[in-house]
Amino acid sequence: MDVAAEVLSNTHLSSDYNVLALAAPDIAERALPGQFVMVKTGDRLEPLLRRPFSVFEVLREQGKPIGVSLLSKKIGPSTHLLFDAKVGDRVQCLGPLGRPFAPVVAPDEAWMVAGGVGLAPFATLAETLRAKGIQTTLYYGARRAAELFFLDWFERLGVTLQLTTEDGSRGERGRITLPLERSLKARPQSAAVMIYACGPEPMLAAVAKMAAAHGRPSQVSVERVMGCGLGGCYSCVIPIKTSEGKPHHVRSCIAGPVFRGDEILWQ
Amino acid sequence: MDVAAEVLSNTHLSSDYNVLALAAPDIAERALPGQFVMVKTGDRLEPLLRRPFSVFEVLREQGKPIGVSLLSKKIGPSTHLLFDAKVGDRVQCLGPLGRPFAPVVAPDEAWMVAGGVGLAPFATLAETLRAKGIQTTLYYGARRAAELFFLDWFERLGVTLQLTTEDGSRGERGRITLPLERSLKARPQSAAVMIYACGPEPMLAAVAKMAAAHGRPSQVSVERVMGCGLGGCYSCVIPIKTSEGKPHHVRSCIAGPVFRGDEILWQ
Amino acid sequence: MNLSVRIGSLTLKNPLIAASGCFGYGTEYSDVIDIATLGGVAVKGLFLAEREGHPPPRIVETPAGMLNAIGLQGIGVHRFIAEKMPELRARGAVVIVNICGTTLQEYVELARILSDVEGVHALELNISCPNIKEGGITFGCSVHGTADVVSAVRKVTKLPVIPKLTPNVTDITSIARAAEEAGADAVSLVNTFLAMVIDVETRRPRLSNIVGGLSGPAIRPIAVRMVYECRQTIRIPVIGMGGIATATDVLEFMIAGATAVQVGTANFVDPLIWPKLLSGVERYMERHGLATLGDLTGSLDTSAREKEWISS
Amino acid sequence: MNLSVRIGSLTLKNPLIAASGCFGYGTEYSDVIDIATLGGVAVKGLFLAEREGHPPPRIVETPAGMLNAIGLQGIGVHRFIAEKMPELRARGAVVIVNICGTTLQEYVELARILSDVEGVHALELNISCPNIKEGGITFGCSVHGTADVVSAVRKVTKLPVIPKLTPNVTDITSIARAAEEAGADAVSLVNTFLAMVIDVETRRPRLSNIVGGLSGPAIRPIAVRMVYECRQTIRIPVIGMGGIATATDVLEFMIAGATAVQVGTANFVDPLIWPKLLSGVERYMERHGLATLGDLTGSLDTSAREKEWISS
Ligand SMILES: Cc1cc2nc3c(=O)[nH]c(=O)nc-3n(C[C@H](O)[C@H](O)[C@H](O)COP(=O)(O)OP(=O)(O)OC[C@H]3O[C@@H](n4cnc5c(N)ncnc54)[C@H](O)[C@@H]3O)c2cc1C
Ligand SMILES: Cc1cc2nc3c(=O)[nH]c(=O)nc-3n(C[C@H](O)[C@H](O)[C@H](O)COP(=O)(O)OP(=O)(O)OC[C@H]3O[C@@H](n4cnc5c(N)ncnc54)[C@H](O)[C@@H]3O)c2cc1C
Ligand SMILES: Cc1cc2nc3c(=O)[nH]c(=O)nc-3n(C[C@H](O)[C@H](O)[C@H](O)COP(=O)(O)O)c2cc1C
Ligand SMILES: Cc1cc2nc3c(=O)[nH]c(=O)nc-3n(C[C@H](O)[C@H](O)[C@H](O)COP(=O)(O)O)c2cc1C
Ligand code: FES
Ligand code: FES
Repeated sequence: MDVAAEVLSNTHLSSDYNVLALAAPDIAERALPGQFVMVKTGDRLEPLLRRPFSVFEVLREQGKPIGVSLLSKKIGPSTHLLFDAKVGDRVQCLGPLGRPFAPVVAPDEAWMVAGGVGLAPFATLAETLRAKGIQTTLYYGARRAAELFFLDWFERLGVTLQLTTEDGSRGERGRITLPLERSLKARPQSAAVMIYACGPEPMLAAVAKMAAAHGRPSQVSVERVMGCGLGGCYSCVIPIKTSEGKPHHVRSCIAGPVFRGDEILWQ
Repeated sequence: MDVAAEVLSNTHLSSDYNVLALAAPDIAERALPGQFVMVKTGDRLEPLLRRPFSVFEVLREQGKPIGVSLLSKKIGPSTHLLFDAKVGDRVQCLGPLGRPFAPVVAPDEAWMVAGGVGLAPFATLAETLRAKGIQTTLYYGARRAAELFFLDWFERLGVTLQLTTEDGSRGERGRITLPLERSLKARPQSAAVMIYACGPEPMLAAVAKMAAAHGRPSQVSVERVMGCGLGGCYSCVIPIKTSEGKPHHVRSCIAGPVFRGDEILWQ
Repeated sequence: MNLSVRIGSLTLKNPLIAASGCFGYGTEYSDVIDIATLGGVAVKGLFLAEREGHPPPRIVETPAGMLNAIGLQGIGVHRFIAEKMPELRARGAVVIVNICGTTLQEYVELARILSDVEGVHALELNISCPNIKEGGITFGCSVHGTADVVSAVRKVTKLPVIPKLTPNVTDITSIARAAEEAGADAVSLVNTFLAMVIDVETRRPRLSNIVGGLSGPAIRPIAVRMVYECRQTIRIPVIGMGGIATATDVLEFMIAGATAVQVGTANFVDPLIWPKLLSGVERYMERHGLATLGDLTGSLDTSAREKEWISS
Repeated sequence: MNLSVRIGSLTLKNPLIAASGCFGYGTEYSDVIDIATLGGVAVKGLFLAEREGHPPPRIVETPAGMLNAIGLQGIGVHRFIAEKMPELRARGAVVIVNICGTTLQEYVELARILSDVEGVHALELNISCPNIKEGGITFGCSVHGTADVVSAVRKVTKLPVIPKLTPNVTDITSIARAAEEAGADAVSLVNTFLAMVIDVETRRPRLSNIVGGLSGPAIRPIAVRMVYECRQTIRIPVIGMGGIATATDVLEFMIAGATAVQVGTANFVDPLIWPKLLSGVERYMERHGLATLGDLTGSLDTSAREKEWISS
């Protein structure tokens, strides 16, 4: 599904974060939490390749899906163009793609661990989980208070927040793995919990290992440089543990981006 | 003089012609009729190179020069960007460059021959000539009536118009060399006239030869693909007649773009 | 309109072939487009055995291009035949298998195995992968190496044999001629240009493999020149590629001398590019009153250019 | 900050050199910038005699690059010395003369003549111009040809001798090594890639010469790889070029192994680029606490890359 999606709005959250609302009913209708779209900004040769972006929100009008939004952080040419996009511009979106998060069933709890722009897939996941009445907590770490976004939105949804910032300007100072580890220690083994994580890979590795150490399952959404998003180029591979021990490279665009935390051979 | 000139206005004259007004006081102050600027549209790699554009108008506010305008015809990436430029955008302009037209002195007459977008250098030349009270005629040919621009403006300036269109929708049907030749034939040798020409090269060749045949001097502004506009790349050369007979390639960006019609060895 | 072209004994319904390594095994794209509408599908380079390839990062974008060092990760020829060919057959794809060997024997072995497989239409010999030492590049960079591989494979298969040439050589025409004389049915060119990108902040290569292969529009003018040179030198068909992203680019390669073309990088940018390229070529043929693509291939007019009235 | 670099006996105040053919004879730019602030000025390729070069069109833009076939139009060495050197001397430019010959003798003759000219700081041997047959490319494409030209010129001059290598070869390191062994003080690379562009509507080449040389950002990743390879192979300085358009690009070439760099195409896009490149390099040096450019050249770290917390 490749759509020349019209920009409905472009909200700047900070000097480098923005939320881009795109008209794409067909993608909106099919998108599941954790899936992504391959985005081509502009019809020029730079940037040449598409870039993967999680579906942040599914936009609805009188209940029916009309589009999706992207939460983008400026780091290079594509994200600059997304940041500068104007209402009415068109952005080419291919998707939804990839393996989504698998929601848990009550009474299991859900803990979502987000690092920076890794928040993106958790808005739709939270909606799905809360709709099923699942106890949901968001562990959310960023560089500073000004980069913790949509806190009220998650709270209104009934999501419990656990915040950290690297500079201590909001929530606990340090990385998000601190409060997560405390909670894991505190929680009785009898009470089941699924840990979802998205963010920089070292964070994902830490979370996955921590979850495993406490006997908890985890699902992590990995970020690999993707050339095609469809399984065609083999650029996006991640090493998976195998029975024979030696790692096996799987394409994170089609086998992922969501993996079981204990599947991945973390470097 | 390289200026990041702000777009003051962008007037679309047709589906492919536009006039772009640019804030560039220093260029405006120094620009002479027939000179050009090297324009870089956008900070991307495509288009990579600058493109040459004649100074169309020198813009003034209470008499003092504030900028220049370009008359552009859409044929490729740069002219597309110029056509789509928005007020407030910046366009990099290097100039003014090149050898200008040499104005005649009364009582000599001036006949300006323009083909299509070749009209560009004649607005400023006409102003200069009329200011010196010189009898000025504009021979102006285009594809169709809708592509004959600024006729009233030239008339208000006191310029006599001789128009042709290839489809006969305005003025005489055919090429501009038809009325020009008639006038040349009609004019008594005693009455001096300088012929200025700008347009496609085959037209320039025809005009130059016609002028020579009737013993009239001519000045033509040639259009060569230019890589630098400063004499650095030797891409813009045009063959000039030499005493030894064998042609010599001169750089039209610094030795031109204006040449004596009889200097050039027309292919 | 008839857009079919002949490559040796093989007739393609149109000249558009998915480039090897840029279209997975073909099956990855069967939900996106009808792969039977392509002239052919050159599947990802196959060795006899499975390979894990290079560690990531494996690609990086460059000005109007991209660098890759996948390292020919793949499932090996046996799993390919067992797991992919059935679907490719069922979907009616014209399968061109891109084979890679570390030894001459391996190419021969692969050719033998694939010759008996229903639905395999041609063999493209990858003697030009720049980013693994064993990837046959040692063969592809020399006239003798190329001749050896081609004639050895030629002996064991009736399938069209299409060596894929590397552009990283002083004189590609001598390699092309060697391939022709050794019995190749066609040559395909170009593979990628050996290149590298450095992250100046970390002072590390952007690819784990340090160097990789450059593809995309950036290389197109060099690839077009090589196709043109080969067209002047050999009689067998040239399959051209390197930076094709529009129908105009397809036409440029064909006018330079290509009988068919492959599209790689641009398929990543737009997996739905195929019908767009095809209709663009059709419109051009109509506009220029050309009956067959044969009238287009190699039709470059190198006589002195007369001037046009460009700005009127 | 000290940004000086040494090329043989020559010390440049900074590593930024205007690339030959992209800066006229230097004098064309003396109104635009202070040419004495450049590390050096490689003037347009000179033959003994005057040349008219190829008929226009001589350039065409390509994706992230340009093609040129100027054909080495020039005023010849004698007029250059008489008409250009006085101003270049007066302005304090560090002049590197790019010389081209059709025969070995012509290179020697040019070297002899220029060795006695005050203000000529080095000789760059153009044995790599792709778009004229006689342009020394015949020398530059072979190990022996390169060795012959370099050693012949070496014998007749005390000036630093800098052969300029073509990228249109299978193994540039063997050519670089031959140059070093023949007594070159440095090598500069790369010259342009032989390429072509076709106007599909007219089916004619876009250049009157049919083929031309590709330059600009498009070729940068290939050029960087070649600089890196040569750095691994030879001991003499490498002067790197090919698509440099920003300070980051300058740094990329130096980290790959360049002692100095040349900028060609980008000077057309922005003739005021020089101070921008210089300050960019200075800021980088400060940020990374580097004292001299020597600490930068060849500092590529090829050890395994650890992951960064990229999106946080
Ligand atoms: C499945 C998936 C979902 C994603 N969702 C989002 C999202 O919702 N919001 C968002 O802002 N970003 C997201 N990303 C990351 C996003 O794809 C990159 O930020 C984007 O490609 C940057 O493109 P650019 O042209 O701006 O910068 P580039 O120049 O392409 O990249 C800038 C720098 O970041 C590095 N980089 C680029 N992409 C990645 C990557 N995927 N992983 C690690 N390093 C990378 C590059 O190597 C380069 O050093 C996602 C990535 C994946 C794989
Ligand atoms: C001194 C001078 C003054 C000019 N003044 C004007 C002006 O006032 N208004 C205006 O619209 N145009 C003017 N031109 C022409 C203008 O430079 C081209 O239209 C422009 O470069 C096209 O750029 P592009 O990127 O839009 O198209 P490109 O893709 O660069 O060009 C499109 C096609 O036109 C051809 N072409 C490009 N430039 C030229 C040229 N200069 N001569 C002949 N063929 C060319 C190309 O080869 C190509 O086939 C002038 C040219 C010169 C040399
Ligand atoms: C990611 C990637 C993987 C590739 N893998 C192969 C391969 O396995 N075998 C092969 O012969 N060529 C391979 N190539 C080269 C392409 O088939 C093609 O020759 C090259 O990319 C130039 O075409 P393009 O510019 O259209 O991409 C690969 C190219 C890319 C970008
Ligand atoms: C218009 C033009 C003319 C050139 N003329 C010469 C020349 O006379 N001698 C030479 O050695 N290289 C010449 N070159 C090659 C450049 O010096 C340089 O090697 C090449 O352009 C790559 O650098 P760039 O990408 O920064 O332009 C020329 C390049 C261009 C674009
Ligand atoms: S991004 Fe191409 S295979 Fe995953
Ligand atoms: S445009 Fe470069 S020399 Fe004239």
